[in-house]
Amino acid sequence: MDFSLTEEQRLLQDSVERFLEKNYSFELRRSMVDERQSMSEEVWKGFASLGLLGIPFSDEYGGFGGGGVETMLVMEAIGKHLVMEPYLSTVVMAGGLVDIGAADWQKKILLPGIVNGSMLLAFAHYERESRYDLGHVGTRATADGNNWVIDGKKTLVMHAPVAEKLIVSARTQGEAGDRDGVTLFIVECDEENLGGQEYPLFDGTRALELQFNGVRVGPESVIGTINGAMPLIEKVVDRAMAALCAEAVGLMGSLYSMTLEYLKTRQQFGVPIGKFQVLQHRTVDMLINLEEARSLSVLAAGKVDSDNVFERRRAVTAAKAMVGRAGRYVGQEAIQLHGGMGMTDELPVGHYVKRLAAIDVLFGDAAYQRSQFVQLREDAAAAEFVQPRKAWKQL
Amino acid sequence: MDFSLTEEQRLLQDSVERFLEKNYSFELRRSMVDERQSMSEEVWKGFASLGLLGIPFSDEYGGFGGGGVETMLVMEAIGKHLVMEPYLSTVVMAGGLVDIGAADWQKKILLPGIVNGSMLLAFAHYERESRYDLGHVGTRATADGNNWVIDGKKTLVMHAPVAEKLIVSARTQGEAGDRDGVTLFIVECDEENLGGQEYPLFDGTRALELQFNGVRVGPESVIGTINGAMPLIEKVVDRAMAALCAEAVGLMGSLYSMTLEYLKTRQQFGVPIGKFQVLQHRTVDMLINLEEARSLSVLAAGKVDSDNVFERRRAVTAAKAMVGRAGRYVGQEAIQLHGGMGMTDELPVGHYVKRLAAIDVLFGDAAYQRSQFVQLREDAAAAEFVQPRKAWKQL
Amino acid sequence: MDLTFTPQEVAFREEVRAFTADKLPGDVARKILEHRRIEKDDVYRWHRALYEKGWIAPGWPEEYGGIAWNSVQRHIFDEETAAAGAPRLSPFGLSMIGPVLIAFGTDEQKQKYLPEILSGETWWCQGYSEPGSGSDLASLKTRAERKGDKYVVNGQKTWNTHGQWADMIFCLTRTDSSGKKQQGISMLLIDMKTPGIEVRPIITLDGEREINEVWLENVEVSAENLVGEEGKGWTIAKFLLSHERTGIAGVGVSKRELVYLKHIASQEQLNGKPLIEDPVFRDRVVQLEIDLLALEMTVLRVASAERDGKAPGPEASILKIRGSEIQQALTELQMEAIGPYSLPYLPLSWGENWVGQRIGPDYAAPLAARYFNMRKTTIYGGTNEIQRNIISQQVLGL
Amino acid sequence: MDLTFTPQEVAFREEVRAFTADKLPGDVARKILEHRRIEKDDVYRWHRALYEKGWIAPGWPEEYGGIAWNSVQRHIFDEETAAAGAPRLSPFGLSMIGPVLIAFGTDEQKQKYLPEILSGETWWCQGYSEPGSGSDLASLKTRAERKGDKYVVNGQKTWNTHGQWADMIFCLTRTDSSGKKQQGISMLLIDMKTPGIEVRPIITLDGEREINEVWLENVEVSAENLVGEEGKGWTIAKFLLSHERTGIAGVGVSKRELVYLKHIASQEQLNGKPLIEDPVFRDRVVQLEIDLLALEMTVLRVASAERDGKAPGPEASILKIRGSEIQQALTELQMEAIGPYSLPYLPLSWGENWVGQRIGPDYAAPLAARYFNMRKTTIYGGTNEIQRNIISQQVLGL
Repeated sequence: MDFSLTEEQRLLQDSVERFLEKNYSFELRRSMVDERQSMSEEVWKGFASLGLLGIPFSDEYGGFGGGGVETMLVMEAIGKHLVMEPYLSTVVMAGGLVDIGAADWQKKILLPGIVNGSMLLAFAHYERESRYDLGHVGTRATADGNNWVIDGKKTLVMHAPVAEKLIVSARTQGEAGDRDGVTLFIVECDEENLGGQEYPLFDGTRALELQFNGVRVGPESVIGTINGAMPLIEKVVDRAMAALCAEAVGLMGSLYSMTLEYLKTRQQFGVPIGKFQVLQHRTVDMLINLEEARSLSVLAAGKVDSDNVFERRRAVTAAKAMVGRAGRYVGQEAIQLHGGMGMTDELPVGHYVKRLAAIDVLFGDAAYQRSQFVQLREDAAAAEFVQPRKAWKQL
Repeated sequence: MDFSLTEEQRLLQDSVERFLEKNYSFELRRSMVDERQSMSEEVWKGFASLGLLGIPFSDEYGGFGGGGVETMLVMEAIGKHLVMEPYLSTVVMAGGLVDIGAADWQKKILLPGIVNGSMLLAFAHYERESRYDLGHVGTRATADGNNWVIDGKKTLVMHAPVAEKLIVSARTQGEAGDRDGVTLFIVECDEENLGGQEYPLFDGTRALELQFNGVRVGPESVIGTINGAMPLIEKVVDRAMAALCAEAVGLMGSLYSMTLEYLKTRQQFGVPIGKFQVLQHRTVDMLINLEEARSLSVLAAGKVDSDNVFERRRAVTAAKAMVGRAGRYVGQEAIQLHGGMGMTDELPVGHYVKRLAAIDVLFGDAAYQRSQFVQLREDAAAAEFVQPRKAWKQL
Repeated sequence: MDLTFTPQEVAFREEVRAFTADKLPGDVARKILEHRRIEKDDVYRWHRALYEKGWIAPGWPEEYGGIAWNSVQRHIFDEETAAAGAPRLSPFGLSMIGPVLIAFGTDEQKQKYLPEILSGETWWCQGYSEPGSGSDLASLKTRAERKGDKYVVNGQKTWNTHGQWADMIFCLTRTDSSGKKQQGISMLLIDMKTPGIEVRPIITLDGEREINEVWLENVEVSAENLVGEEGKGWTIAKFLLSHERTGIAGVGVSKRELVYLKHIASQEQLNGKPLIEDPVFRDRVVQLEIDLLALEMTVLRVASAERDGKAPGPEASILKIRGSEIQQALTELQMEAIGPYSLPYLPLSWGENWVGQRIGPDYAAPLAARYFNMRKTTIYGGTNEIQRNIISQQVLGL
Repeated sequence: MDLTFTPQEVAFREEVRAFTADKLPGDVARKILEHRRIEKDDVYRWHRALYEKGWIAPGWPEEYGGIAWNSVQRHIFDEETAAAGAPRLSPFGLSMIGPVLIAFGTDEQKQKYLPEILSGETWWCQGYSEPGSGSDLASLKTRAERKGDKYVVNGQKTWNTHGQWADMIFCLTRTDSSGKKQQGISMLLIDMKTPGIEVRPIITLDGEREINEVWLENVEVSAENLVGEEGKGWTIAKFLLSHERTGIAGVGVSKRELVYLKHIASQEQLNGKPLIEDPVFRDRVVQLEIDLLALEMTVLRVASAERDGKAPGPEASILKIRGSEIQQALTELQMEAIGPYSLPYLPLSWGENWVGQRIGPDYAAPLAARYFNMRKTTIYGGTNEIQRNIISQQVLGL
């Protein structure tokens, strides 16, 4: 049991932090949102030169060979500075699917481009009726000789407006909701039979609604095994959730610091408002929530690469549930303690709060995660759940 | 819509309050608990002479002809002074069953004794497996000619140690859990085939476990219609719940006052602790909880006599759920704000808190009441529950 | 005690309901019910309908054009109109400066301003808070210097709601800074078109413009526009703030939003069943419904006491606290109910004339923005922290 | 970073588990697991078992009989022994006065007292709080007057835990009242059998005797029993309070209680199904389980930092706050789980030798009393309000 970072990890943490401190101001972000941009090419280049885009991949493909902890360090910094770059979509999710699921020859084509920043990808998975159910895939891929023809709609595809390629989940067997029968395909965004509508999310992230009208792809487009994509998707979504938890910890940390600073400077009734005991105790509770979220974010980062599915899912769902609850508390209190100023678009506070709220929704809110936390216990350890460690009755 | 009390109600309120102020000290109560007493004969006589024991009954039987509001006024005072007398068991529950369900000739025998204080009754209903389900009656009454033979066990029969007679629910048809098939019998406590074990509850109330080993009663012992007692029981339990809500408001009011007084007198760091803003705000939240509970207690009192079952149950379950939540908040905060002193048996605080905790459990805790609140909506107004007042889609 | 409505009250409810069904413009109701963007004209049309009916000023004495409804009637009116989707009337004329002028104004001021407040011809806004004076309002710094028969005003006001719609502003200014901060405050009535006034929008975190900064630079105001005595403005300010509380619990609106929440939760699916049937979600809805029922009963208790002649006291602070908390909880649950479709942010789609596609169900679009916007309710009108201070001092005596 | 336990840690856990299975008396474990009443001898037997193994004082330097476990090992030890039902050791000797004597005591004091603390021959209690000095401890008034080579002590201490079991008390006294209240405080070690000491029980709201008042009337104490310098007791008192925090999060105990909660909820029936399958109840259990997991990870983070040489800081206050809140929430849910059978109050049935009938299920009897008793956790050891003040000042700098 060791929570300390390796020297290499500490260097990574420092270099991301220094880079963002210098190159990613709130004003830059604001102007990107105003100009409907998903990202900054310059920042992305910087990420590439720092090696961040290769974090999860092996050095064979130019990667860093990192895992959950390295991703956590990057994502926490991304949260701290409210960075909008498509790191989650391209590196963690699409890159992760390729890294875990693709054949070697596919990796050789795709990963180096991700690592050097020249290739952006997005993961098109959720559909209108999915809510948070990962298995609810209705989009169909029909075999036509060696080829596949994809028909259906995908929703809320984050960062897709800047992507060159998509990884798309489609049903090659069974019905929407079945765990089996889902296959992943890689699809070029400039496909003729692919329609889309672009829009922003409330946190500024840009997304697409996608319509596949008989998009034809070859057999080389399949990632992983046919009909067997679900375990792969679940694993990568767990990585994404752990990454979002780390981002949320970064966001909460900034909100906590901003609020503390505000309490020390804002004067009312002749004193800094931080002198009022009620505001002190509530700021303490912000800190406690932050530390609780951090503890479970660390746990998720440490367990997300585990081969033990029970352990992995338990850590990730617990962390995401905690981040949902704690994030809401910290966000709401940050606004309240800033008073009217907290309500303005001008201050960063509200923007951090919006990103936190978006994170709660992504891949399932706190209540959903708690239901999954139970589910997995029932699936994996029914006996342990209802039986005490001691056989109480006999004592 | 009128919340003001009538002149008669105000006089009732004043007279109970004055009587208890003078005759019911915390020390008297403590000595009763220490001496394993359920009640004080003197106080009960006083109740009789004030007319309190006849509140719900018509003047034909010497009663006051009152309803939910009058009962609320008495019960709130009972709560305020932490009175242990068997008012709920004898007057509200057993008396209520007789009042609503019994034949005239039975009322003439039973009610005057209740009203003048000479007759004490208890209601034996719950059983080991009931939890909070009123319909879970497994005790059986078997017909034997004109007579009935009762077999089974009853649990947590409050105030039964001082009762002369019991009203007992027994199954004359069907299986435990069926709504139909329950009948009420009146049984003398000195029946030979009736065994019991006496014990206190944590709030000092004394109760019995009862065992009916073939208790034989005549046809004149039946209260109300055979097999059809459930609506009657439900109505009287709703009265009991509304009464307990009023008692809880009295208890919370006293806890609030004691805490406020303590904050004004207890000195630490050279000032009364009431000068600390955190304690101020938490006391405000105690007051808010008290007022919310009071509002719904008033609603329950106003609706408990309604013929509209939906309206009645909605008000009573809402009030009981609120009293559970608010009572827990007020009780826990009262202890916390009293610090170590709040943990002692010496101060009344803890005793008030224990009675509040007992009230939460009686007839179903807050979570159970909320589930009933939904249930009744589903039963009575399924359409209204899921349909908005406006047909939103069409707009 | 009788918790049923009297026949007169039932009849009054019917009358309000019939009137509202007849006169509330359908497009306005639709905007309110679906949380779409509201324009001044939307509020104005409803204002005019009430004015023409003679129902515009239930809080005013009849001699000034008010109508003598008791507080239970006002509750019924609020509930019925809110349920039908009536917009909130602008409170600055009707609930704030109107009652102030009736109590403190000169005859000339009354004659000049009151009729146009009633008719809606003159639209008011408020100039209270300043960047440095929020909870500590009395520390305000906007100066008004007397020069002959005029005041010259310099300073900056903030948290000015809908100043872009207003013709007039009532403004707290400092005419004397020598004494205690509560002294030397004076209230002036200022035409928004006076040279030197600039209204600058403050965009809130939902991306909307509801509030403004108002900058005043050498703004000349006739001394006739002083309300009450010079230097006695703090008394007037406090009088006004106590009037601001009417209907502050927002029970009518919250009841409407609770129904809407259930509507949404009956449409959304979780695990193949309507979300409203999910026991955990439903339990939270029921908790909120019970809280709202308690708030409504508390409002009615206070209203009933007021009708019987008791002055509204600091319990208004309790109504403000719980009312705002419940409003926020409703927006939270609405947002949770729609799940991922709270994410798309298409503000144009909340306005009129939107012809584009929506992302997700129709009702989803404005709910996240509304959630963010409603965070204001625990801040404005005296933060909930200030409300708790008030109760602590005035009720608890701590 | 590696969140799996090292092979050494796993081996250590196995060793602790095997030892506990072997040496923890079964009747004691049963009392703890079922929340029955604990006597001094129950604690003493476990104390002796650890003493004989050499595991009694992991916080002490090895030269004084301690054992050099790092903080992760201590966490493992706490978790394993708690899960098995080990009683909490008396902290007054091992965690409080022992470390104080090691840091501040004379050689004579160390030689005299430390060995008997380790062996359990001498049992200690504390004399800190007074009726007028709770959160404001430094305002204490118990006087100690120097007369020759003795002090004469007069005053009253309260919230004295298990003084009825103790041989010795360490007592904060005032030897000088001329300066600031933090000055002039001195710590004395007093034999509980000294004439003039009276221990009066304080019955708590669960009806049990766990705490006492200690009255001191002309109690004569040898000046040799002064710890450190006269008048410097406040420094020692603060040192001691910081040591009191070890294991304050109570993770091991809470994990055991969570399992017990699930056990109860799997036995109790609601609507014909085990209560644990009720989605609403289960959601609350899961919330608590996640909170506890977060607390455990926070403890391990702090422990890991301590092992790496960082001093324990004010984050101990966070552990105290959340640890106590979670302990209370567990008792609440346990009490709720048993429904109406929380009501019967039969304290005799929690003791040994009860042969009577129980009311309701076996596990029900002590749960309500435990719920009431555990309200103390947010009060003792510095109330949670004081903890928040500490964090506010020392971490937040407000």
